Amino acid sequence: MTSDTQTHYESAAEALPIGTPRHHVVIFGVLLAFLIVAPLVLYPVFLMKVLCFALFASALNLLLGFGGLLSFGHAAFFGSASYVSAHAAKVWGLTPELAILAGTAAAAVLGLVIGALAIRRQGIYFAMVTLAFAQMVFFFALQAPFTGGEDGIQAVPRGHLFGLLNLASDMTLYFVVVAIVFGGLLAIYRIIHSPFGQVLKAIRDNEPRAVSLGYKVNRYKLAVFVMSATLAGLAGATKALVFQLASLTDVYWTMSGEVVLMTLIGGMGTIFGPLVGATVIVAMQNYFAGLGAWVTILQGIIFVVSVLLFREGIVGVVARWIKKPL
Amino acid sequence: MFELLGIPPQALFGQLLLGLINGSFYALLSLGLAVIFGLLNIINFSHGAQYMMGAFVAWMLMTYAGINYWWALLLVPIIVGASGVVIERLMISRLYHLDHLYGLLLTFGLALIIQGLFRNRFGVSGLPYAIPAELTGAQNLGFMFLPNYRGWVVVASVVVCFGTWFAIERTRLGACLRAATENPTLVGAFGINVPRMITLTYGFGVGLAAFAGVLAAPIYSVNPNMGADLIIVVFAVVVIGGMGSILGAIVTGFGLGIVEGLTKVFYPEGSAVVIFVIMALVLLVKPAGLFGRTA
Amino acid sequence: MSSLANGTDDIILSAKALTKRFAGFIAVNGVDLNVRRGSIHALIGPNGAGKTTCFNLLTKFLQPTSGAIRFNGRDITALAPAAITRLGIVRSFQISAVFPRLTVLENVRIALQRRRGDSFDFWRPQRVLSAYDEEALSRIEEVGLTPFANAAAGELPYGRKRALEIATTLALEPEMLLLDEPMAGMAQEDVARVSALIRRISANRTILMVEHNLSVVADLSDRITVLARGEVLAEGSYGEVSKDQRVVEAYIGAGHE
Amino acid sequence: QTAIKIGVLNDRSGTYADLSGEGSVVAARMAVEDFGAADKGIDVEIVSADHQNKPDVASNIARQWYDQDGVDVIVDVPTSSAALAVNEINREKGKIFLNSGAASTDLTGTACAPGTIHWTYDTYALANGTGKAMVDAGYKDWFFLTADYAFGHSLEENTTKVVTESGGTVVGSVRHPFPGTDFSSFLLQAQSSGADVIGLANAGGDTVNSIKQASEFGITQSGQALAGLLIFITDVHALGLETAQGLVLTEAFYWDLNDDTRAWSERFSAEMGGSKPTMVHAGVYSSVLHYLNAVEATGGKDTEALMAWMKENPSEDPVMGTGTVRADGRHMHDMYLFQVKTPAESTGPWDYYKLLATIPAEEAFRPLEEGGCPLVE
Amino acid sequence: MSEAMAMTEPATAPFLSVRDLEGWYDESHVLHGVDFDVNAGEVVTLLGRNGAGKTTTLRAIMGTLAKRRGSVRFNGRELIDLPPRAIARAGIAFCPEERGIFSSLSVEENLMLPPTVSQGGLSREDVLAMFPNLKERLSSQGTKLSGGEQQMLAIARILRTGAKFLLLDEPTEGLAPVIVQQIGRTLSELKSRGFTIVLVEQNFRFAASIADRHYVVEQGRVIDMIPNEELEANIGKLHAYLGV
Ligand SMILES: Nc1ncnc2c1ncn2[C@@H]1O[C@H](COP(=O)(O)OP(=O)(O)OP(=O)(O)O)[C@@H](O)[C@H]1O
Ligand SMILES: Nc1ncnc2c1ncn2[C@@H]1O[C@H](COP(=O)(O)OP(=O)(O)OP(=O)(O)O)[C@@H](O)[C@H]1O
Ligand SMILES: [Mg+2]
Ligand SMILES: [Mg+2]
Repeated sequence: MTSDTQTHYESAAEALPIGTPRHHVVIFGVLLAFLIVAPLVLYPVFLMKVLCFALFASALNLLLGFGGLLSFGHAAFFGSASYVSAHAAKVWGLTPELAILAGTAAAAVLGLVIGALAIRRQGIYFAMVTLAFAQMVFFFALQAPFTGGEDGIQAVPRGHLFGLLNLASDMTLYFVVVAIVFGGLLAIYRIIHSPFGQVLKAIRDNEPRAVSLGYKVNRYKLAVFVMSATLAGLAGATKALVFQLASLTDVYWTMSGEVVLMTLIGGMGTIFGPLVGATVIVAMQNYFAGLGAWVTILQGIIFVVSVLLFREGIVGVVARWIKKPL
Repeated sequence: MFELLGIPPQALFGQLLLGLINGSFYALLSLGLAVIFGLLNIINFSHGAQYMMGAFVAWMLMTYAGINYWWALLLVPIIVGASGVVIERLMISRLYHLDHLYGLLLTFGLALIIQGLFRNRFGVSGLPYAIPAELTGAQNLGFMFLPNYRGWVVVASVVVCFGTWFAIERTRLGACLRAATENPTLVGAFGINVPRMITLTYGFGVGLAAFAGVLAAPIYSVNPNMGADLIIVVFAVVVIGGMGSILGAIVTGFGLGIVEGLTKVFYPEGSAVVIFVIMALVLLVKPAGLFGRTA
Repeated sequence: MSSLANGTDDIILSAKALTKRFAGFIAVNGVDLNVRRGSIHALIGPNGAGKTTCFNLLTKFLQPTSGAIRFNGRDITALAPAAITRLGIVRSFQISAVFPRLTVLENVRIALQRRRGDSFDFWRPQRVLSAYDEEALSRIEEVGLTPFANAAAGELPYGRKRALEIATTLALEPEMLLLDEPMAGMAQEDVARVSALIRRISANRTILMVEHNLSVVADLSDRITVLARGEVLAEGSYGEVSKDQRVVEAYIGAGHE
Repeated sequence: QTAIKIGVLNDRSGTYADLSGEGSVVAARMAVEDFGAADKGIDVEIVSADHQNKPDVASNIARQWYDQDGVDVIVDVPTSSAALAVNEINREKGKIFLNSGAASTDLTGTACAPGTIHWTYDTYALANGTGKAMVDAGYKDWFFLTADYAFGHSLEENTTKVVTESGGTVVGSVRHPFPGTDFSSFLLQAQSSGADVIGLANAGGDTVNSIKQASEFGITQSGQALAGLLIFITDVHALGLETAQGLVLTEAFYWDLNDDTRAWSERFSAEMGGSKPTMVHAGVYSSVLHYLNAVEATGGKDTEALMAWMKENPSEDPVMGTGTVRADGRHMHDMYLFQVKTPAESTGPWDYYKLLATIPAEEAFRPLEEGGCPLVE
Repeated sequence: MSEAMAMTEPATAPFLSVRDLEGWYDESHVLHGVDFDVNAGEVVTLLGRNGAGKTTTLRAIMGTLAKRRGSVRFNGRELIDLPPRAIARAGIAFCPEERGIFSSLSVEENLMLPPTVSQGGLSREDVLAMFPNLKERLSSQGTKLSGGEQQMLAIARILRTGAKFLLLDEPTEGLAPVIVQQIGRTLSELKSRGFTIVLVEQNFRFAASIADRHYVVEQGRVIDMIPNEELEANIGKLHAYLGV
């Protein structure tokens, strides 16, 4: 340790004005470039699905990886936003951007209510409480008059962005989705690397110490819970427009489990992990769809293997190799 | 005829009794979860899948080996419990030094695997399992027609719940278990094999789930999804009762069965959510649950 | 108890009849404690005497069963832990309390952030925090951790973690510091360094500390309260209490004379 | 040389896997064989996928099939929500959708689409057949056990209408959570209502469990009848005759109707490990055959031309007999009212039904003007 | 040389021999190489200030300290890599500083909890005769006992097991003098019954009354050994060690 002293200091001096690490900028740039050319090669609807789930998983990761809170009921926010935006677009005839906004706002409000109750407990209790609340939301979605029961809300019009740009074409919609999701990811990146994010990390690391420094930790936890719910809602609302459908799948507890799986195999608490995780899982579901129940089994196996052997997730492992945070 | 809240009293008794029967399943399942949580500090998400395995193994014993219900009631918990022992040894035991959340995630994955395998092999339309001949028929209780088998479910569940409670609260083995939940290191330093005890406890908890599965086989269709939805409700029961409390699990299980039964009469649409609503209320007032100790 | 006559206006923190009852067990029983402004006050006593519990009560990590706590003349018995900190009482923990995955610099900055009140700004880049670097580095310098400013706190050796903890605590500029066994687990050379540090920072602060290392206690403290089985056994200067027969028996160890 | 790609989209692992699933693929393949596609220079490929009874999965697959994989026609699609989702994609992409598996009348009602044909059955036909027949048989007072979601509600509504129109009354109903496991409480309420018949406005596992528990609580033995409003032969098979006996139900097909159906079912069984085809399988066969005839006749894959041909010409096959396709996409054919045999009456496995009545097509299905299909105006 | 040592003369190696024992709590290094021996039938104390590492030494011997290194030979057998239960089965019993009375167990259950590891342990009746206070409280909840009674219970329950080698961590801590005297008598009686005892004590006046030898622990090392008979002569040195 003492022999490292000097090097520590020098790198310290160099890195003192903390900014965005250069390799993060590079990765975001490459990602954006990839997203721009990708639809030429890959099926844009598939890409949009990956993007929506990447945002959803990143939102969960904000809470789990950076807030240290495992929500097992995040489908509640994803799903309710998807219902609200579908309803707004179809029944109220709102333009897509307003419909998405409405869905996102609904998720935020729901996040505030559930969060206020759930953060009273920690650890597994928290997980179970969020799960149970999500189940209440599920029953609501099943029975509420406007959700269409198990049919869901179908034939949602994609509409015209700002009343102008027709989104019926997959390509046009694709770039709108890229803009939304990329914006969402940047927002998460900013939250993580903000003064608030620093406090969050501190609370996750050592909650009693944060309290002893005078932080009202519950407010921070609630804030990050609401942010995470809101972003999950943004993902759900966008997904509803892409697939023109809001359905019970979006609010069911397996969806909550799936998004945890994405985060886990990508790498909890890494910035790019959830993207990778979402890509892997969505691709798997897409290309192995013919295997029927084997998809579930495969997911289960991935869950078990990652818990037992790869707790750091794919990106976590890579980050360890290259010795840089990702 | 006088009525109670708009329902004839006989009908109400009938409904209370039915609630108690459902409560029997909640109690057995939440008891298993509470036992496992108490000693391993693991939320056993695969509990529902193991309940389903119980029903399936009973069906398989019957179909492939001609083993009847009564033997199944004895053998199935042992067989499924043994699978639990293997799971604990191979997987769960590697997680004790980690955050408890990993236990939840691992057992969640296991639940997916188990359910998927059974779905692949048996489909989901459900398999028939006949009520044992000794228990067919019903008793006319005046206010209702009680199938003998349902009566037996209540009796069996009360006996097993009480037996488990007795074994844990009143025997030497139970004393070791309780001591190990308080201070496993010291219990180990007395020469007791705590890891083996933990393994067997997991096996026992899983066995309880399987037992409930065998009890359920003749009345609900034997189906790979039978545990998946039930387990979420049982989680809520456990949260309401107070995690890890044996008595809490039993009392809350039966109690909520009755509450749910009454909801089915007065507001059937709400019967699926009533438990979650109660859970939210309980959490507001007593975050540690009705019987839980505040950490 | 002659020192009490010095006038109560000098008392920064006082506890009256402080009692904490756990299910069927009284951990702290009617403790009266008066800490004079600007002093280093030590709380000693056998294991399980209730020292840590007292700390928890004073900082409201535990709610007293009965009794009153006053700080600067104000009754703080009903306040929440975070509010206590905001009033200027900051504690350290018996088990080391740093944020292990943050760097040393970030650890200290977390404390500064709280004081400056921008910790809810989730829309601003982290870069704004570099405004604190100068002050943070000077705190780090004070405890001799400058070479480690960018190392993850979790990787520091034990003694340095304690030093970091003190630096973080000091960054809050507390009026009063509560240190729970600051020397526990420290190597001998660290003990000397941290002792010197405590003496240095005590210049314009009040310090209440729990410590088992009697030579440190003897060296640093102006006044000592001895707890035993939840009650105050004796109080006075080191010279006074170390001669108190009950203290010798209960704590320092009998067998001599 | 025309190349056709048929997508069989259904439940391959869930509740409806037995009544649709692989059997529908087999039925489609049999249709291709019987049509003699190879001899006629039409190259037919069949693909299949599992929609897990989820509308989102179904719409995803449909979209991808049309966009990427060059599928021309989607067949089967049980589960109303999934069928409606595919219907929308189909409308958007201007392709053909031959539904056999789903129940919702919306497919030929408010949601009807130019390229969609609803082939085999729907809730109206089932409710109508069973409801009317039961009332006519003297079961006048009804109590409904309804799954508490859109499908259950509409099934109850349809049946209520038929029952009251035929002179019966509805004395009550109770809505149970969906999916449910324990129905005893609701059954007890039904019992104490004193109704003659309990209408099961639910589906799949819920129906199976309700029937099982009704028998356990002695409800059928005590004289109340059960009417299954959506029940398939595979459900009866799972329940066993002991439990299911006496149940009255409506279907579009039964393997033991005539020599043709027996012969076809024999071939089907040979490929499916002995299980008999359901009406959904029959519908898939019949609809694919009609489609291929249209392809041959029009000589191309143009959706409009194909649809026009299919609606103009009657369908004709040994399995479902003759039928016509109505302007709203409803395939019109006779329906049958069956009663489940007692164990004593049955001669062996799959010998489950006795025919009570044949319901003529015009009576079985909802009149064109009542559906509110925008295509019709 | 004491009688006890004379008795074990034929055995060449000491009963327990600790060499280079190191131990950690997480990353903090607490034991830095502890060396000492205990002969059969002896009572040996570990003296030292608070935090010197006495408790940790006992934990390391017992195997309940997760991270440890060095050598602990007992009765000719190396224990350092064994789990606590195997060490207990080898015949070492441990009475922890915090007593470890289980609150969810009754006094009786607490007493009967440790399993028998070898023949020749005291019977339940012997134990209750030795601690008459416990006899009246058998059905109360363990932690409802007074501090002194809890300490008696903690000692009592390891006497039943048949282990003849006892590790007692501050058995007199926080106890009233009368009880301390009683425990002193109990320990003497145990010694006369052939038990070997390692005693951690703050109170060396008490220790002097029963021990054969004293080891002084400081900063995670044994820095000195003082035979009991030379205690008076070395009292000044000892005071310096203990900082009094
Ligand atoms: N949460 C609690 N519930 C029950 N008893 C408790 C609790 N916390 C502490 N105690 C008990 O209160 C007594 C005092 O504990 P405390 O931690 O204050 O001692 P201490 O003087 O700080 O000791 P040490 O020097 O070992 O740190 C102990 O007997 C302890 O077991
Ligand atoms: N659980 C623990 N985690 C971290 N450090 C610990 C722990 N227990 C003890 N320590 C530290 O290890 C060192 C040795 O402690 P130990 O308990 O062995 O001392 P001791 O000689 O028994 O003292 P005492 O007279 O207070 O009982 C002390 O510095 C103590 O603070
Ligand atoms: Mg303490
Ligand atoms: Mg000690």
